Amino acid sequence: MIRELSYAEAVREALRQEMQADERVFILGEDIGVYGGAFGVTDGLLAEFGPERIRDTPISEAAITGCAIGAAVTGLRPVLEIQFSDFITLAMEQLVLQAAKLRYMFGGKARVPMVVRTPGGSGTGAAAQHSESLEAWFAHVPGLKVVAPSTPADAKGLLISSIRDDNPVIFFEHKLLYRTRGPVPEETAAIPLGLADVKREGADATIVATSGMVTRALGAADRLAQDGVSVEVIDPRTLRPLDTDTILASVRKTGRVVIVYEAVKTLGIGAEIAARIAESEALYSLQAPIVRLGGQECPIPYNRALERAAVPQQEDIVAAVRQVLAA
Amino acid sequence: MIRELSYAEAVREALRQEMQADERVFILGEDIGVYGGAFGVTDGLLAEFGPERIRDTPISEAAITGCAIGAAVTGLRPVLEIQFSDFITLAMEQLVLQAAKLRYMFGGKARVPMVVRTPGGSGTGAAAQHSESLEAWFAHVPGLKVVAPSTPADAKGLLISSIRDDNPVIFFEHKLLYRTRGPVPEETAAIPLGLADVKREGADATIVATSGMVTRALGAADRLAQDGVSVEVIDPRTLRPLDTDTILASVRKTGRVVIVYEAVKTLGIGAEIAARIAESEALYSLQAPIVRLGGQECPIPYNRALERAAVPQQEDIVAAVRQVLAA
Amino acid sequence: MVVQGLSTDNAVKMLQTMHVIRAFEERADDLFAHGRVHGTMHLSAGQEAVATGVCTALRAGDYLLSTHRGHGHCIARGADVRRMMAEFLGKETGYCRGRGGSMHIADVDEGILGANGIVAGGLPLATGVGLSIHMRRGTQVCVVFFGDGAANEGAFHESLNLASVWTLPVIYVCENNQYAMSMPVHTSMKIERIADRAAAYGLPGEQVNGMDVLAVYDAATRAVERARQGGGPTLLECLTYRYRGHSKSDAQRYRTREEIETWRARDPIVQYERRLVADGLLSPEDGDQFARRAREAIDDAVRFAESSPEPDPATLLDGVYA
Amino acid sequence: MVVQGLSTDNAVKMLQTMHVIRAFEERADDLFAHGRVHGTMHLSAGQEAVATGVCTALRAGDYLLSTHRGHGHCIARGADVRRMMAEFLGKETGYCRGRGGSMHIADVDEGILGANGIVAGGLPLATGVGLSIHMRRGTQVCVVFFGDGAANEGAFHESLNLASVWTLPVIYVCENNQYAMSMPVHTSMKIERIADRAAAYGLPGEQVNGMDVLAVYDAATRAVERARQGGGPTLLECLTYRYRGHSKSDAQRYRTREEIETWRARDPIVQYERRLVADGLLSPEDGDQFARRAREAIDDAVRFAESSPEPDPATLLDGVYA
Ligand SMILES: Cc1ncc(C[n+]2csc(CCOP(=O)(O)OP(=O)(O)O)c2C)c(N)n1
Ligand SMILES: Cc1ncc(C[n+]2csc(CCOP(=O)(O)OP(=O)(O)O)c2C)c(N)n1
Ligand SMILES: [Mg+2]
Ligand SMILES: [Mg+2]
Repeated sequence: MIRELSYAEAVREALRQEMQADERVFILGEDIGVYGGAFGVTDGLLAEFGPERIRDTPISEAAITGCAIGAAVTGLRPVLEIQFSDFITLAMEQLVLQAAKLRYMFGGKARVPMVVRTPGGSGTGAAAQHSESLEAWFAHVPGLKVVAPSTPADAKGLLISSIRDDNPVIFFEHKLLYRTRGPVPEETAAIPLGLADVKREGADATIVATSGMVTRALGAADRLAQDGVSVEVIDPRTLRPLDTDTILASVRKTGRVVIVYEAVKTLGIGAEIAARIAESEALYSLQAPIVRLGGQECPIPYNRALERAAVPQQEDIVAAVRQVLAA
Repeated sequence: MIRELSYAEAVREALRQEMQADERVFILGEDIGVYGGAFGVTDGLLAEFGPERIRDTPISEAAITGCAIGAAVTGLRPVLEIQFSDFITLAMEQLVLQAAKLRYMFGGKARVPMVVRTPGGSGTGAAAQHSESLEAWFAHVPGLKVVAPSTPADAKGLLISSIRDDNPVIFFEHKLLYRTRGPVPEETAAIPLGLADVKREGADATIVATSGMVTRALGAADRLAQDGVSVEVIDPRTLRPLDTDTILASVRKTGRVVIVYEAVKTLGIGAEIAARIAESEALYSLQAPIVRLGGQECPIPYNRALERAAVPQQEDIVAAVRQVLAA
Repeated sequence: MVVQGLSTDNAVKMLQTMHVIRAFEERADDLFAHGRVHGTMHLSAGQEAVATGVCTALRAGDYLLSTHRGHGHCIARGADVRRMMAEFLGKETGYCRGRGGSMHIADVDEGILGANGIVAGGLPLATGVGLSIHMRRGTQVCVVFFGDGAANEGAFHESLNLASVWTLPVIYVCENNQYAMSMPVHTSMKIERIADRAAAYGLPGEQVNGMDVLAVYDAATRAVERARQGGGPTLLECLTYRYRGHSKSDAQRYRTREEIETWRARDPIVQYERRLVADGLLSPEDGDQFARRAREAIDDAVRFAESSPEPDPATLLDGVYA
Repeated sequence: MVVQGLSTDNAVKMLQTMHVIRAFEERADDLFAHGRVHGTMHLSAGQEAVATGVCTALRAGDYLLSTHRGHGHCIARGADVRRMMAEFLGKETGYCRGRGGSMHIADVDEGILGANGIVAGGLPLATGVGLSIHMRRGTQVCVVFFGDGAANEGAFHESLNLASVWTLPVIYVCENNQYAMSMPVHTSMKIERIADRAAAYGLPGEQVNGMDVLAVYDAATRAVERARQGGGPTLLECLTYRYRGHSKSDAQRYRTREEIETWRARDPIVQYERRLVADGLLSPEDGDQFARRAREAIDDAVRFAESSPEPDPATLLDGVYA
């Protein structure tokens, strides 16, 4: 039987194996060395690879992002850790105006093989400036790829692909997932970017869920199964490019859709998913209006009960599926 | 008859009148003084109000944004000009983690009455780093308001409301609109934020268009009228909060929708508009899949023909309306 | 009067304040260890002299912006420890109605414009507060605290430059506690004194012993005075040390026990207490009593916080917009 | 040999290069005035000595990052004026296949990693290039140009600090042309010499006369040598002046005609030509001939560009992803 790893361990294993296999790969970021990263993801890598390739940086998010880009353009394959995804707000110019556009602006010339790994999401009581889910911003930017794994196996396989990709990839990890465990292959099996995964097959309704919401969606599906409702759960895994086909196929089958994501509802990834359904022929299969469950229209509050109320919970998903079934 | 102003003049008149009426209002930004702003919008204001209230800044987008926030929190009403909306990427942390969230994080205490005026859009041959349409990012952020006027009258009336609003407002002007002319009331008539405007009534199809696309949509409607097609054109004007009711009412009436925006199609404002239709009862009125016309999935290229091909043109809109009518 | 301009009252009050800060931080640690806190925290034990010395140099109406490690700043500026503790525990009676937590404590009415979760995030805001005072021809000043790590952020550079060219009444107080999380300050920059960065903006910079509350008070008073008189901003670097780990979980593999002990031997509270006793302003028993009273005040604050109501989830959307 | 290490060939070539830059800029202006350009441009006439002096100090394999005002940098680094002109006119034969235009000319294969439309946007990238050289134990160096205005961006601060702590082979060349668009440098910062900012990062800073190509060459050579030997980064400030407006439309209300004339009297090309003649390296006729040949080369470039095909709109999405 396949051994189990935590999500954090799976990320670390991908990093380690890619670094062993390709000396161009290196990691930079704040407190990733002796500290092992704010969430312990890079723990032990300093000892194995030394301070040149596990490179602690001063607190300078814009410049360290630029460092990754400059290194990537000249032949290395940096993996940058941004300690909390909120802090990526300090590197938007470098990521969006430089990394994403260099190749295009130069007439298709440069390559920017870099990965930005960064933990997103709420649930740890870290409040409004440490709990953002910003993936939709990046999914809006041509030139970038955006990945958001929900399981340890996906984390490993998708990170391997991201590191091997010749484009800038923003790789969103989720704080609440770091300690979740699951089977992870030992070998370096890449999972291709751009492919959604059907996490559970079902016939009555489709839930499209991302990142931390996938577990809750599966929990909701279990709960609904007790009442004889068969729910299909799809995890896009890559948000740019988005695997529309897999989603539409499921919609055509079930005719009922709930989209669940943690980011603020308005213009979160669910907006795009709903729009792609509504502009396709799958529209004709819909038996009920689409339901989007996104984060509430507020910053993430500190208090635990408020924080919980700010993002979709399993019971909200159950209720939403009942709603689309009732229509 | 009401006198005509250009869009740039309308913006300037709103600034001047609000500065005359309220001494707490001041402007800061790069080259807004003796230069008059990169697009000439603040021309003449230095002479009238002096260098304290028309405050030229060094090139430090993050800090000047922070300056606006700090001044707003302590009782002033700053209007910040960011020279090209692309450069707002350097101020995301201050705008999104500070301005948008301060009040909430402080338990509903501080007020942040500030406006960020900034020109967006392509069409001037300024290439990929000076042609972004980034409004969707901000419309994703609770705590901010987002405005994007398409006519001189809207520019004036909405800017007045934005300056009087006690929240941070991101006010997107469009470079190609600056020289367009239209009737503008002389008095300081505020147009409330959050209200869409039906720019043209029609019965057969609805076009929802924003900013620079409104003119093209109206042009398309004219063209289609020659063939007896009656098109309704709706300009949301405010993107956060978004006036969903006006849009849904039109959809219920026409059953056919084209959404036109210049920003990259994926996760541009049209994604949210399509999603709101698809999750409402208006879904049942749809006679055809929604068509979104957004910017192509690429950075804005320099060459004029490529640049034109990168964003929706009037003929694309005409074709899209024909498509929803044919379905 | 132990230094120029310091009243005996204030001299004694500074010691009391430092005790309250220490007691708050120790109790916070304790509450955390007992699983009573959902969230994170950054403790300032060891750094009390900086907060206390600087804030004693301020007067009513002045503004203050703080950091993620901000409990001490707020206490020294006169914040109510009950409402602070309630905020720490996420209660409706907290300064932010439980919305902000440790990293966002603010008392807007009293000019405490918030702790800040973003390293260097407060510097641009403070610069704007300075601009606002300047434009209103006010006589207030604005103090902003930040760490040694923050001095490598672009926001530091842009803010100090702006404050300099506009001659704004802002005092930029760098708490150089030797580390940014795990990174030693000498690894994060190749200069000896952060205060020297002031020269890059044409403004005065001064480095002081941040374990000596009188030295801090003295330097801060001069900087505040200069700012109030229209002399513009100052960069004040205070050399200090944090006793605890960076935040809730920190194995502290980046420093040695000996190093910690060396700094603890220079404890700002112990040192200052000795000094006051030596100067005859205090009896040795007074010091113990201050410590006890401080702990009692914190006990009371915890009782208040724990007996306070939780926010009602129905109010989730309160305060997003004005 | 007019300065240490400069061959006669290179001494003469520098003059030719400056003539080509001047001719390019004048023709660009002209094309623009005649409505032949859709887009914007930033001309570097007056600043030729900086680009030329710095780039002459480089060797094959070295990297260069440029700015919005980048034509001169590319020409001095050996870029083909035909492909540059084609890019300026948005043609398929341009360096960027017409996708980039004036602000994004790049020759990645030759280490010209692009002009940059973002003020100070190239500094973090250059720092990364330096890191890459450093990690690969390379002997190349990286030069990045930026303006006086750019020195107030956070990216300047963060980049120089990083390059310093990691001892990276990067030469940060500040072209202080006295203005950032309309803002005079003494209004944007309260220090006399931008080079002095180097001290904030513990690295060498030097200010040179940017109208004197030999002075620039000399200082750049020393900085390049230091970087190549593992001595780390340098901040090199070159005092210079742009003759034209900031970009396509600029009423230049922020400066006087007299000021422009004063600087023009120190024209880098005229001065250097005199010097070479005085040193006997050149006859007075040679200079005129260089100017004429430069104009001819640009004529040829314009012909090439104008006769080149437009990009095919069907290729719009080419090159978004690798
Ligand atoms: C922009 C940003 N980057 C990183 C962090 C994570 N972080 C929080 S505190 C800290 C260390 C800050 O060091 P310093 O400025 O010296 O303050 P200290 O913690 O020592 O008081 C880090 C890296 C953050 N909160 N914000
Ligand atoms: C981040 C950013 N802010 C503003 C601008 C607009 N802008 C372009 S060039 C320029 C002036 C730059 O001044 P300086 O750095 O001195 O270079 P110079 O133009 O004098 O060569 C400005 C404000 C920009 N391109 N990028
Ligand atoms: Mg520190
Ligand atoms: Mg300049």
